[in-house]
Amino acid sequence: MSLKLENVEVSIQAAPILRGVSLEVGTGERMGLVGRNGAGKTTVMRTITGLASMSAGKVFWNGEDITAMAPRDRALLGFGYMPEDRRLVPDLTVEENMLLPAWVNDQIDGPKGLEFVYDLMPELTTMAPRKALLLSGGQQKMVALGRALIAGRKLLLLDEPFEGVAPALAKRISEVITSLKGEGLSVLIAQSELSHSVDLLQRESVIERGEIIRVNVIDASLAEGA
Amino acid sequence: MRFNLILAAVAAFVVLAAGSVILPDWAMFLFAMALAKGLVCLGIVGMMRGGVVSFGQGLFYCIGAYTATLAANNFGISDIFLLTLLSASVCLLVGMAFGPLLSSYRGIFFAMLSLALSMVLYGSLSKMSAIGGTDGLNIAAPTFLGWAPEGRALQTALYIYVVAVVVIAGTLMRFYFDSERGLITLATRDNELRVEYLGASVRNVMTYNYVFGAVLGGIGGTIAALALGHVDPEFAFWTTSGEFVFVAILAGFLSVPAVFVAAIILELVRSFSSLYFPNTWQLALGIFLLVVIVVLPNGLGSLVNRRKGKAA
Amino acid sequence: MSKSVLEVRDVQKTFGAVTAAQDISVTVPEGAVYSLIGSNGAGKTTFVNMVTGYIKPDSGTIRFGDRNIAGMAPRQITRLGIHRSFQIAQLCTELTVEENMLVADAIHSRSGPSFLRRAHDAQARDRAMATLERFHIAEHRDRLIPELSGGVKKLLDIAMAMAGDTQIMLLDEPTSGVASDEKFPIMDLVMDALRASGVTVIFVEHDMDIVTRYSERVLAFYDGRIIADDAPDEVLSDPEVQRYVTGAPA
Amino acid sequence: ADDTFKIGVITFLSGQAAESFGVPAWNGGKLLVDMLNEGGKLPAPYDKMGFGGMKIEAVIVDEAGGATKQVQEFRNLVQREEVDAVVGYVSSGDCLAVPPVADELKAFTILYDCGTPRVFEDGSYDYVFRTAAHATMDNLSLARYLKSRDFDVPSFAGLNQDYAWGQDSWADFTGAMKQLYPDAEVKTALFPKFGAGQYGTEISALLREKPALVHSSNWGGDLQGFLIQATARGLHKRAQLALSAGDHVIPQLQDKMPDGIFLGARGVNGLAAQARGGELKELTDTMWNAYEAEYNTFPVQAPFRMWQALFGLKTAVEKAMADNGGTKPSSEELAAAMKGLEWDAPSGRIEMALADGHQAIQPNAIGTTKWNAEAGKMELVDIEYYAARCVNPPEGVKSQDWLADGFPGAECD
Amino acid sequence: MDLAATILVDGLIYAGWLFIVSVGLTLVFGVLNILNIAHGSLYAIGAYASASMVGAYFALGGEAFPYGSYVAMILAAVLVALVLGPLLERGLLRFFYGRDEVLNVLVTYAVFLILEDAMKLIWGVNPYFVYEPYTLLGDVEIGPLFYVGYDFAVIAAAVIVGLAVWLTLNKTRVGKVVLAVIHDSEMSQTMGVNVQRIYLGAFMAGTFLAALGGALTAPMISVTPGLGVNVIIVAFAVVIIGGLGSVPGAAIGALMVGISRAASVHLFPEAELFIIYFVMAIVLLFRPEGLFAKTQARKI
Ligand SMILES: Nc1ncnc2c1ncn2[C@@H]1O[C@H](COP(=O)(O)OP(=O)(O)OP(=O)(O)O)[C@@H](O)[C@H]1O
Ligand SMILES: Nc1ncnc2c1ncn2[C@@H]1O[C@H](COP(=O)(O)OP(=O)(O)OP(=O)(O)O)[C@@H](O)[C@H]1O
Ligand SMILES: [Mg+2]
Ligand SMILES: [Mg+2]
Repeated sequence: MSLKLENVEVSIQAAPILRGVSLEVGTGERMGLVGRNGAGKTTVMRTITGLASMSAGKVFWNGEDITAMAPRDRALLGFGYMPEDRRLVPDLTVEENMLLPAWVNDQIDGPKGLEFVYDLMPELTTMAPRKALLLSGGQQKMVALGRALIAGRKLLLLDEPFEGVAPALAKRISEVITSLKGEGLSVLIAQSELSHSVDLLQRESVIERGEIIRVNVIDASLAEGA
Repeated sequence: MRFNLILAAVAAFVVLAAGSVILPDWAMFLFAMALAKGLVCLGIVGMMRGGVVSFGQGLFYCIGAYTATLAANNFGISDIFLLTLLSASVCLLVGMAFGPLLSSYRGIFFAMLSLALSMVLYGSLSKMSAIGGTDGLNIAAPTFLGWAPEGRALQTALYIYVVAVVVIAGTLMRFYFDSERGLITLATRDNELRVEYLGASVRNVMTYNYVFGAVLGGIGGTIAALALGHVDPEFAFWTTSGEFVFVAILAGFLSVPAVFVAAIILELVRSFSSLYFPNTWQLALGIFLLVVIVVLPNGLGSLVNRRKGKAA
Repeated sequence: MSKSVLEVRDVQKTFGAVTAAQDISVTVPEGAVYSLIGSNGAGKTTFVNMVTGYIKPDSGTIRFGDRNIAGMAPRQITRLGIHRSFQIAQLCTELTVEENMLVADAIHSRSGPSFLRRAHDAQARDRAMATLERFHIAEHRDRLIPELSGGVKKLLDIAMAMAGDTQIMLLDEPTSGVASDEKFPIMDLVMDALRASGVTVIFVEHDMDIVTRYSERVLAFYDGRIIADDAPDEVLSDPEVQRYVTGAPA
Repeated sequence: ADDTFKIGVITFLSGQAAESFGVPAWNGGKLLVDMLNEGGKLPAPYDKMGFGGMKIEAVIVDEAGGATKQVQEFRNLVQREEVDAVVGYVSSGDCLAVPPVADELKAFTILYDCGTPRVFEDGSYDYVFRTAAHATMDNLSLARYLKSRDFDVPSFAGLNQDYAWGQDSWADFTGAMKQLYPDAEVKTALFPKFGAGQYGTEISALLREKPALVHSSNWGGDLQGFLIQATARGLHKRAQLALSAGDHVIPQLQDKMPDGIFLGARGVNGLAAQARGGELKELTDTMWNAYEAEYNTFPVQAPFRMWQALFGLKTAVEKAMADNGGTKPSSEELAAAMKGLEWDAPSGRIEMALADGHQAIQPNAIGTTKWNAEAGKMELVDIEYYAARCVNPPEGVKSQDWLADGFPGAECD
Repeated sequence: MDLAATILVDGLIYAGWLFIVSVGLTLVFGVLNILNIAHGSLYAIGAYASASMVGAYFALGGEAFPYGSYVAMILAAVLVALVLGPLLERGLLRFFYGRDEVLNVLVTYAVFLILEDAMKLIWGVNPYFVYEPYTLLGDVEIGPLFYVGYDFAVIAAAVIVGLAVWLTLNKTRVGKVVLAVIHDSEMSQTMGVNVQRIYLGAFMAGTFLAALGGALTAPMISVTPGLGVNVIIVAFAVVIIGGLGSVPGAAIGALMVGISRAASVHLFPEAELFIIYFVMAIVLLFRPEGLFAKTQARKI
């Protein structure tokens, strides 16, 4: 279950946004994508989901070239995407929002996913019947994460998942993501800050002005020792 | 900057006025009508900059036209300046009465409410047989400060008058669009919440634009009535208003001259297609429209006045 | 301490079954810097919204100076000198960054916005540029908003809120979405500017480093209530706060 | 060129009025133009080729789009296309808007169809003529028909389209009825929107009010829809229907049109003209047969009015040419020739008797519908013909005043 | 029968028709965010198609079983949806998704103009009649008044159509997926939704409903050019009154307009022309976004 980007280039209106980004996320690996504002993190995420139109480069999933694959078909491969700006369906309830991917994809077991998410974020249980449109910013973030967790059976793409989330909850979430490793799920997390648990990530790619400038290997044992 | 604008206005006047020498009679009339309608559309463009589109601008077009006609027929006023002033004042008052009410509506609701107002006027005029009902009224040719031209002289005088009004109104509106309040209008279109939280009144912005649109509509209506020599409730019918909206969108809200160019193009296309395709002129017009929309989705104005920023 | 500028008394707000504010009482002295922390959905933004007029409290009073501003329109409250920024940046999406600043500038220009004065007038542009430069976003000045990354939007939002004469500034999560190495410089910048003119500041924040560094006093929200209201160290060591908001200390 | 005479024709090619008026009128017109251009196809005095030997060329423009558009198109026709004469206008609004421009441009213009009396009662024009009688005669004839057939009218109601045509027709009809049936009670006056299509509510109102007679000046789709819905609900059995201008829906409705409806055709047009016989039989039959052969349906009122306009124009052109020595007449010469002119048309003798020779009067007829099952066609029975001066006001009298004063000077046989 | 009851019955009959005409408009707006001016033309095409189909049905010996003409009418509407739906949606409208609302109005206005003449080219200007289905269901006598059974069938059709659309949108997963697409088509794609199919489906459903409105009206009118023009504004008004995109809103809007119109015809015929605008203005005065306004997502 590995994801590979090869020399991806994206331009918007002739302005280069990504300039030859290469990136690999191994099976079960938790990879970080860090960089300053405007570095291109979100654009990398959108490239992987198929929303950004690439001008050059390739995207591989398990060795298969999915560069030309439509976003919808990528979703069916088991990609779960949590966008930076949440993007819930306001007229649906919290629960329906999270179930939506399961409705259109038979491979997803909706009820089981829900159970898992409620376990992880019990706050959502009480919100379940509320319409998504009135939730607070952080609450929406939780729902978007829950939705991505249900949809993403193979690859989780989380764009700034902790932004605006209270620290107590952020901690809990990163613990859970860490615990997912046994299930062969690959995770890519875009972040503009690094203050969260060092356990969370195994490696991180640093992006600057649309280029990956280096990849750090994070040694959890070192961190613990320090 | 200011200087450039005034220079451009003078140049526009000269170019347009030259039409009175070059253009054949039929074209001069067509241009005069198009420019008069363009004034109404300019008002819509002003509103468009604030994010609303009035589908009822026929209201003011019609009020202007009827005010002039009734004043001419009942009080014998024939001076074009007086008539224009009178209609503009009436429309100003009506605009100020409805403006505050409409200013809290947006999008399609604004469009439909303004349409309802103009349709009520249409309906009322249609029922008033005393002033011609649906058949309307005729209005005699205007005089110009006591001068009463006829034939080609009349056409020329009317044409020069429209051109002068258009250039003045266009210049003033350009001043407004470029002004601080003009920018706030654009901001309102994008994000009312932000504008309110900066401490400006969104309703105020909307009301001003509506009132300006009203006055321009009234002036356009007056000139159209005088040029045609005839008014009828159709001036307030939704298809008339729809045509104004059409021109406004065709022009886009970036450029003032584009509004008048669009108005002229529409008149020309319509006139020739109804002559050459008497049975399928609507089809021809529809195809023309689609082509324009596809080629110039931001309106004609985008040809000359691209918003900067895209290429940064 | 100096006299209070903002006095919130027994404010209640419910949305259907959700209680977003329950017996909220806060007194903010002039020139103070307060921060609001709390779990997600605790009612922080609701508090800001009520003070700035977006939401009318069900009951209770909000006094600014000697008038009750509860239920006044945002515009009126803004004109009184209470400004705010937004959790989700509120920008004019079809205008450039510079024009967004010009809008703020025009509305706050001393004689009120004019029908004739050019918005893009050289002086106004210089002022706008100066502000953008201070916020390190001048390089984006000719870009349209949708082209901006999240962080830049956030900064512009704050920059716009800071135009004009402010007495109280409410910042809703000013640093969320801002890259970590920018957070402190930005806060320094904002706070310096505000403190220099004696502005009272209330900011909502999830980053405890920011909270401890910049605020004099912290209000911790949970479930529509204020569960702690004290100096930062005190609040952050409160067990309830640790449990619901900050998480157990590492 | 001097060997062709170019006419601009304006009539409805789209919208509601296309089917009932515009298209059949120009179908008739085109037919006549072709016949004239060929020459010798018609009985004297119309046996000469074209207009005075000139070939007729027609430029046709759609009348849809409102008076504003028509004024512009008129200017285009005259100034850009340089037509020698304009023949057109079904809509009253257009007929009111165009004449001042025609005079301004000194363009000879024939209004061929529209009905409002206001054109020449409220204005006077040098270059504008109307070759059809105005609408007052339609409703007065209907009232006279009731009287002459001793039809009892204790009460009546109206259903008319909500625009000048419908409003004026109803005013004329009530005006005439006040004179002829002073005791008749006016029940309800309904004015459904033009093009409404749905008359359910109106029919309920009419059924509830129980008037003895229902008057309607509706035309086209509005009339057809009303008739279909009214007959389905039995209105025609509970009240006498009187349609002042309804003959043109016969070819389409056929047996769906109930028997016993009193029906006018705005002149001795269509079935009434065919049934009339007399001196004009040859001319009428020639046109009738040619039309039927070409279009597979019989001509209703609209082509008749187009014919009377074109025959009038031909007569005027030829008269002017006789006066000026045979050259193509100018607008002034045409106007002089047309003024007070009389000529024969399939619809009867047309006299430019009103408005100082600019407004025609013509005879009228009202009949009763009767389905002839054997022949499979609708017939008009019990037809009464009215002389032009019986149902049209005399020169110098406004039609509203004439009705209000009890038709002084009416010359009925 | 007393006046109130007559007004109610007349109002209901008119409302039933209005609702069928409007519900497709509201649906298309709700899903595609396009205010479809060409809806009126689709209505007219439905009427023409229905007239042709029913005509053909009887010409092919349908007399033996006249009720089959109802099937022919519905088939006509289906046919219109199958042909024009994909043509317009795939061929044109999809290029304008997410663009300015008014621009889309203009696009559909152009389509309206084109279709108006296209109809003339296909069916000519002569009217079509298919009165058979109108009288087939017999008379209904209510007090002293006769109604045509068909009128009540139209009410029934309106109820069925309304329930079907409402249930699909609100009680099925498909409906909820549609909601997601309406709100954010891009995000829906990344969750695996076949957005194109939803758009196409919604537009075809809207086309079908417009055509059905025309098809059901065809038997009681003469089908002539220009039929669609008047329908658009009325349908707009109903949809605005009810709140754009709301099916129950369209139903209540249709009822309000239907009944006030009937009341005006019976009591105060002079006002009939204004009544629809009057109702609309009153409703908008108190509810600026119509009766069932779309809930706005929280912005701050
Ligand atoms: N529609 C667009 N048009 C032009 N430029 C764009 C557009 N969208 C994004 N960009 C530019 O692309 C660059 C990368 O943006 P992106 O959103 O990927 O950054 P990011 O790393 O996610 O930043 P942040 O941490 O602030 O979210 C930015 O400089 C941004 O201005
Ligand atoms: N307009 C509204 N309608 C209904 N419920 C609302 C509304 N605004 C807020 N709420 C609810 O009130 C509660 C408090 O929301 P608020 O936005 O104040 O939270 P917050 O503390 O700012 O959270 P966050 O840190 O996630 O931004 C939440 O449960 C929210 O869903
Ligand atoms: Mg980002
Ligand atoms: Mg918040």
